[in-house]
Amino acid sequence: MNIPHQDYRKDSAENLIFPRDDGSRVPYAVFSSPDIYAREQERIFRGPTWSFLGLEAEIPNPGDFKATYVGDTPVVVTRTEDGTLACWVNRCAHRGAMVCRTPRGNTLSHTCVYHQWNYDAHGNLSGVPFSRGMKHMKGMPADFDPSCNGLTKLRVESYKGLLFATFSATVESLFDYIGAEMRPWVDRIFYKPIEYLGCTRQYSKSNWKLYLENVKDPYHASLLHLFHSTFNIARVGMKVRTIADEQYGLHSILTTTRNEENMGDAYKQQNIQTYNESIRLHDPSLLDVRQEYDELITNHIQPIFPQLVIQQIHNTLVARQLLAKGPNNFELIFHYFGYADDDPELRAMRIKQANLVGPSGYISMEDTEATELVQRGTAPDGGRTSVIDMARDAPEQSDSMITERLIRTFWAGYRRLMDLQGAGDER
Amino acid sequence: MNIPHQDYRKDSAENLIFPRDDGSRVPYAVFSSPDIYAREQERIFRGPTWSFLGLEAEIPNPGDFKATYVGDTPVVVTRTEDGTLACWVNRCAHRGAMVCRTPRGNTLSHTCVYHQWNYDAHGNLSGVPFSRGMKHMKGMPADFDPSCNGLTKLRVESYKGLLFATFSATVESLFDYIGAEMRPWVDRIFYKPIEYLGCTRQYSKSNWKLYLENVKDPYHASLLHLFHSTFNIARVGMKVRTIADEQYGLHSILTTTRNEENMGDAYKQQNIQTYNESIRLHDPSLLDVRQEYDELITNHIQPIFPQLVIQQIHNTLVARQLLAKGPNNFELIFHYFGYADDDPELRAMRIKQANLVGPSGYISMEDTEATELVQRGTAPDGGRTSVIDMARDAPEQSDSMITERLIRTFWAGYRRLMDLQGAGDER
Amino acid sequence: MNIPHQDYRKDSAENLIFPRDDGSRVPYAVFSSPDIYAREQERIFRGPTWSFLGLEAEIPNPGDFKATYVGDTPVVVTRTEDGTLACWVNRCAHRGAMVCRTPRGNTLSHTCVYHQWNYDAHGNLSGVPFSRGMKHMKGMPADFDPSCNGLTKLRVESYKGLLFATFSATVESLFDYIGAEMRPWVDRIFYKPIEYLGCTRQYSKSNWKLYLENVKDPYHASLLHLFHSTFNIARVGMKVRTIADEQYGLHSILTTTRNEENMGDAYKQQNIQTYNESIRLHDPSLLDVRQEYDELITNHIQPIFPQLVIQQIHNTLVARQLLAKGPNNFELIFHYFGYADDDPELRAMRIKQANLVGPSGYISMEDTEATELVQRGTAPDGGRTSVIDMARDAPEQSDSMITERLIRTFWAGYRRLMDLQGAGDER
Amino acid sequence: MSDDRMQKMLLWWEMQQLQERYTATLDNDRLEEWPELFADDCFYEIMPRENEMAGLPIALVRCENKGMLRDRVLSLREANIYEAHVYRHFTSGLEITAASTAEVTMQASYAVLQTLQDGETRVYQTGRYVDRVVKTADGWRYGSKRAIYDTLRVQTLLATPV
Amino acid sequence: MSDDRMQKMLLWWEMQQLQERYTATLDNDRLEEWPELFADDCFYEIMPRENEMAGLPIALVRCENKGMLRDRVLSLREANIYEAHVYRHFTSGLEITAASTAEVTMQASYAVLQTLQDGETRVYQTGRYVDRVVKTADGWRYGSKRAIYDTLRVQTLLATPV
Amino acid sequence: MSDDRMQKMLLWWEMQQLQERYTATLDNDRLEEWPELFADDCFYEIMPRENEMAGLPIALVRCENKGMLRDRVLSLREANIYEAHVYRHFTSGLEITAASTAEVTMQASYAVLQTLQDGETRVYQTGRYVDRVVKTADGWRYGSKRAIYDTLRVQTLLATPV
Ligand code: FES
Ligand code: FES
Ligand code: FES
Ligand SMILES: [Fe+3]
Ligand SMILES: [Fe+3]
Ligand SMILES: [Fe+3]
Repeated sequence: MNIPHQDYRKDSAENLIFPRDDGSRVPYAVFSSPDIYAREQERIFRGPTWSFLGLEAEIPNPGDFKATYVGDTPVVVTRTEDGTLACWVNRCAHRGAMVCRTPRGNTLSHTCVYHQWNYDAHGNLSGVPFSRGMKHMKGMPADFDPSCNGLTKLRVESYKGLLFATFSATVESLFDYIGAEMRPWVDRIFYKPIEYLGCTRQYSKSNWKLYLENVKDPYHASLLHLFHSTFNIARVGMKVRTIADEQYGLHSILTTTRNEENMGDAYKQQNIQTYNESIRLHDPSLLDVRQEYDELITNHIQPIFPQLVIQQIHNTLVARQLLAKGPNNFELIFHYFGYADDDPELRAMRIKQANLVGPSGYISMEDTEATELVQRGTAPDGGRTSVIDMARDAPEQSDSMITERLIRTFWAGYRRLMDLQGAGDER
Repeated sequence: MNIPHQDYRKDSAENLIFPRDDGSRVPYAVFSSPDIYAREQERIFRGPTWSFLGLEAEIPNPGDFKATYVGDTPVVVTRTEDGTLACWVNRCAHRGAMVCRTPRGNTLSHTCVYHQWNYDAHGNLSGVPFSRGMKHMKGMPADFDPSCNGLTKLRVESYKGLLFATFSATVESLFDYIGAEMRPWVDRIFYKPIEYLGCTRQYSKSNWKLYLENVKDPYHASLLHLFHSTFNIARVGMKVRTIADEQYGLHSILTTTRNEENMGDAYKQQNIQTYNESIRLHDPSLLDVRQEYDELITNHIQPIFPQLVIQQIHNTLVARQLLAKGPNNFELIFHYFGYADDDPELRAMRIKQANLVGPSGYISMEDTEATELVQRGTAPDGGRTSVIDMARDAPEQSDSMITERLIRTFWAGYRRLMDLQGAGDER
Repeated sequence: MNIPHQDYRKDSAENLIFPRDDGSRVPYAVFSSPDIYAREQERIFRGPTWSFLGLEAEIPNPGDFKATYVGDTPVVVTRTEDGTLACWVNRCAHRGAMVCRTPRGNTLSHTCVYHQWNYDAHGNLSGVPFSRGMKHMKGMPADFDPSCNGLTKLRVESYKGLLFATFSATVESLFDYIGAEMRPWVDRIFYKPIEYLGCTRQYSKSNWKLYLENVKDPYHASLLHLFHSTFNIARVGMKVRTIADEQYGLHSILTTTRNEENMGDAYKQQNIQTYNESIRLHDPSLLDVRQEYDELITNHIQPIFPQLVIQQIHNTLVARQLLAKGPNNFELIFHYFGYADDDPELRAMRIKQANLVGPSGYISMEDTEATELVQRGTAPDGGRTSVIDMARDAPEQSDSMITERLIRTFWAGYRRLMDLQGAGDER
Repeated sequence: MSDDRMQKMLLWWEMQQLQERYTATLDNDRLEEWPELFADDCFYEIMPRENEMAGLPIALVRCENKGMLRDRVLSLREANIYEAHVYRHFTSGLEITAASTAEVTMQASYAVLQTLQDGETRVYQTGRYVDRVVKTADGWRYGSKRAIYDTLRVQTLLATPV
Repeated sequence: MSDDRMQKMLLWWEMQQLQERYTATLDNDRLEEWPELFADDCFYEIMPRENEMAGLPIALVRCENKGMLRDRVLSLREANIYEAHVYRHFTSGLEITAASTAEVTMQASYAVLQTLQDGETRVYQTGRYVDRVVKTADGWRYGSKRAIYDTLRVQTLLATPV
Repeated sequence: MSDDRMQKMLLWWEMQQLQERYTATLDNDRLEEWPELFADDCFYEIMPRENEMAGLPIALVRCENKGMLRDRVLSLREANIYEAHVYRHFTSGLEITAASTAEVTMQASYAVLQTLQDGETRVYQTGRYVDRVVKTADGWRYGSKRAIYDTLRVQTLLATPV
């Protein structure tokens, strides 16, 4: 035992220390401490962030609604009678019952089943049975003001059809929250009307931030996901791009673009996976790609902190919603879409390529396996830290796949937002 | 976010505040905080209260016993050789094993399986194998006094065949605990010998006090339970009575009595449920009622805090036992009974009318659905409060179904018993 | 309620008191308090103890490995290329994933699936993909030292083929840890090469220390396990031997040896189990015993704290591994073995006699039933204590089956190791 | 092959088919067809094992005639409030305990797995069906069906028949 | 006995045997045989119930031909990383919804219990199979098999077909 | 219809009936009948999958003859202490791997759901039965039955045979 061992059960937020300010050492307790999780609800999900809720295309018509979560608070997002959006906490103002009891539906009038208090789509209280009493029986008291007893409303905004909400009265607009660095990449995908194609859901026994690490990690791509290399799918050398947003450092974009250089040899040199040359796909049409955008980007992975990951892989388009479910679990909801003007063949390609991604995706199923392995490895020893060093000497290098810079940037930003101790305090 | 938001994870009993002394605002943390739950075990279930255990009719003969709970402590109630009652904690005095391993049975001698320490029905230690040793082998030490090493005994009393126990040496007699206001209503049901007809059990993912709120809430009856209105069952106007006990305010009685006035119109005016006139029961005999008592009470719902709810609905008679199972769950055991002198037809009516109540009851199944909706709605935000205002301006009005007065009285009493902060401390 | 009742939810290690220094009164909170459990991880499993991992016979060849636990930390024990043993924490030095993903296997090279960091059998970091970058892309930083970033290593030692590991740099050698009193008894069983015959696993909803109490408790044997007495299997009087180690008091040995005196009458005198003389085994060959050792010991039960129990019952030989799984559960893994030179008939006898022990054993299945009864009985009332008094007046009597001396010695040692309050502090 | 064996197999198959149809009806939310699997004169109940063992009469659900079966369905569809869910029934150990040309008595083990709105599936109930099957003009129908359940703790509520 | 009843029983039995063989193939890790239970021209998908209900096309797994079935198996065996596990399938409520000499359509409830490396067994998924079975030279084979699953929350990942 | 198909179906049915009877016997606590489902010369064991895979001989329960089966039952009834419980067995994927007029070998998946005194039902064990069935004067009986279980972590204890 050469490495000094921190008192690993004192996992309170106060005791937690990030030993380096660059985000390259993360105390494992952030992945399992209930105290950290509670603080995240306050400082992140109820703090100055915008949480992704879904796609406007899921609720196109007045009255359409969807029940989902901001952190662990149940909320409903809905389209009102005039087509505007509304979002409110799914908890009756009376005695606290969940008002909306189905994941999706259409109504402009939401009635709590317990005592039938009724709310309009905006979350305003519009009816309280027997509020004025009946005959000799008294109703609600004189000082009861329905306008103060609506559902708890959240600010809701849409950017290019992506729905977000916030509890914060002070956070900047969604436009500014996404920020100048990230917006062009959101625009790249959401540049024309989309068609919602369905969703799949995955539940992982691991902390939600492990999934964010994963989508900021180009280093793992070819090492964990062996589909391409196993099937000898020639991947011409990829040009990589990694950008974090300037303001928070919590959003990021990672792209890989085809170019002419062959990377296959690089793998062999590293000895990381030997090809079995005889294995070939029976139906390689799964990997057909139709070029849709100017730049031939095959992977576009863009987390918008804390609840969204925009993904384009080949012709699959997905908005992944990441929901924390206590410190030890997360739920991931894949919202698949195409464009409204897709021709039938392109639409069919997207449906077929869904085999590549999601809970059973050929090149994605390993991600939750990995995050669960980290959860199990780290939970018993919260005082130890990860070692996030790849390309630490080259903090500005943004065209490398061999880097953990986005992860370091993420943890530095997370520590600030959460107001946790850094190296200065420790040393 | 207009409503100020309390720090919702600091759910310790010390931080909890009831912002009004009248019980009309309850911080949601009381429904999910582990610290509150632990305090309830001390201050309520091990404090100055009597907890309901079951019916004498379940253990009519010497040696009959029943294993159940006072709060989360397992206890056994039994009839001794001379017909008196005894109740003891189901934990061996030796090394702590549960002694009684079946929910019901008959014996006057209880033997722990681990080392066969033996207890009589009173819980006295009557045998310790090898206590005097054997040959050269020593047995129990000289200072071991069997009379000090019996099972932990509870005070047990019966009132009209209802069995209660308490850990408290100081609480008044059961007779006084039930109190002058409540006793006549207990007497109304338990005025002659009963026949035990069986039980059903229900487990709900919600806090036990949500169920007590529910049985003190005439306001929800016609709004949550739609069986009568859906089937156009003419319910002649009901006279309502709500009474809380004077001493604690934690027990209560709620009755509805048939009178001549038709309430159907009132519903329609409130727009709360439109009748589909074509829906009728194929077999309306389920709703036949035989008048058994002077006053034609169709609903008698009487919680005796903390573990009992006496119920008469039409001709069904039930003693419901409410068992807290951690902060987030409760078990509800319905003990159905009739009278020993029921004629066969009346007995058959009770058996048939059991369809109305219990875990599958036509007019009751919604209650646990509602309490679970509240649990899920309130758990993420323990600092928020409910708004329990119906008829708050008419605190003395005891003949109204449109009221939450019993619930307010309950919370005011609960706060005192639990010694939690009230408005005075906060402001 | 004669016995004063401690505040039963304040189960923190600081509040816990052992009211007697002789170990005869144990506060029940040690069996369910999360705080105690966390302290055990620090003071016991990461402290100055050696934890049993398995048998050398499970990993005979270079590269053979087995994944298991020290306390709740996942570790791997393996045989290196030169036949020596190694043990390391199963958590990648990079970002914390479990490296080894199967319970058993053979390899001299362990690769983490996440980014393919590679370790040799000793746990040294032997490869980091792209560590030197590729083309323009930077790799690991200049200050990254692979020799400081291996897997966390444990000290590992074998005694007579039994594998142990420790996190402690200061604890004495395994030889001395087992100690002079215990070694002869380990030697008695492991005196020649063994053959590993397989394992079974049992999961119990009870605290791990309840199992240690059980294997230090000759008093329960004939009282809980009724197989012999039920089937009128004449058990000639047994000579008993109980020895605890001098240094810690946490290890112990319990033997029973056949002699000529008949104990059957003693049972009858105690009235603890009346024989039904008509019940006989159809196939009594199950109980055939072949004498293997000089002394005709039929039961040899030897816990080596904290994770091992060596067992010989008739001709069955088992090394039981005890794994704590949180405060409320343990896993027990029975490693069955014989001797490498067993003749076929003896080997067949061992396989057949496995019916006697393990999760379905005729004379053992009751043990987890008992520990679970204790868990359920004690969890609601952590402030109460057990009464461990049998033969308390005869602390030196080591030839008695009617004694709890080994249990008292255990608790006294446990309290010291855990640094918990004793009587002196209290009084 | 012996005609007797064949007859026995056919009878078994017809009983098995009735059970399978029962399962399919409930699992695919065709509740309105459910009463039609019963004879006109029929009995249905869901009985806790503990009451059955103790000879106590109270059931969770008790339908004394076909009208009451239909009323259950109608009430579920129109009046009662409960969380939307899916059941999957599994039966095993079918034993024909008596058989004539007009009536068969049988029993079987059953399990019901339930999925709620959160998308998780749990074991909801196990128990034993004790059935009397009668020949009607429409084929074999339940004259009496009793579901005697082991899972005494009913989770939340029981709305849909098992 | 009527020949018609017997024919029906035989058809039922053949369908049942195909389902049983399907179960045995997957439960005993004979994945390479799994595509052989399908006709040459075939379709297989694992579809969330919510998408099915909403008429949305996205599936968890979608194989549009036999090559794609084989590719799934090959990828599982050679490329993908997931925790080793055992499945146990149970089916019930088999209903033959249409039948000709060349083709049968049917549906059934299913449950999959999964055991992972920790040695604990959990309900992994329930749902409904909707199958089209065709007569081939090798006997009855699936022309189309759709597993429409209730358990919308896929635990961790779904690697092996259900 | 071909007589061969019919013979196959009959054989399948007889094997299926034996499995169903086995289930019914254990699920309805008729343990004393359980040894009678075995031939006089018989073998029964409950074997962890990991030992089976590794070729290791230790079983959880191992009865080498009918007397040992009876002793298990007797010990459960008279000597052993364990929590009262109910089992429900479900089998699927029955495969007949070899058949003669005197002996059949087969295997099937199984699941056992268990309900304890708290009234909750849990998945207790899944696994695979590997059976040898022999023709006796009393009909088909198990010559050998092996339950190779996936659920390596036996919860609390295993008292009643599976
Ligand atoms: S809780 Fe919603 S209306 Fe009462
Ligand atoms: S624990 Fe009860 S006799 Fe020992
Ligand atoms: S976590 Fe192990 S290689 Fe990255
Ligand atoms: Fe990935
Ligand atoms: Fe109600
Ligand atoms: Fe023992």
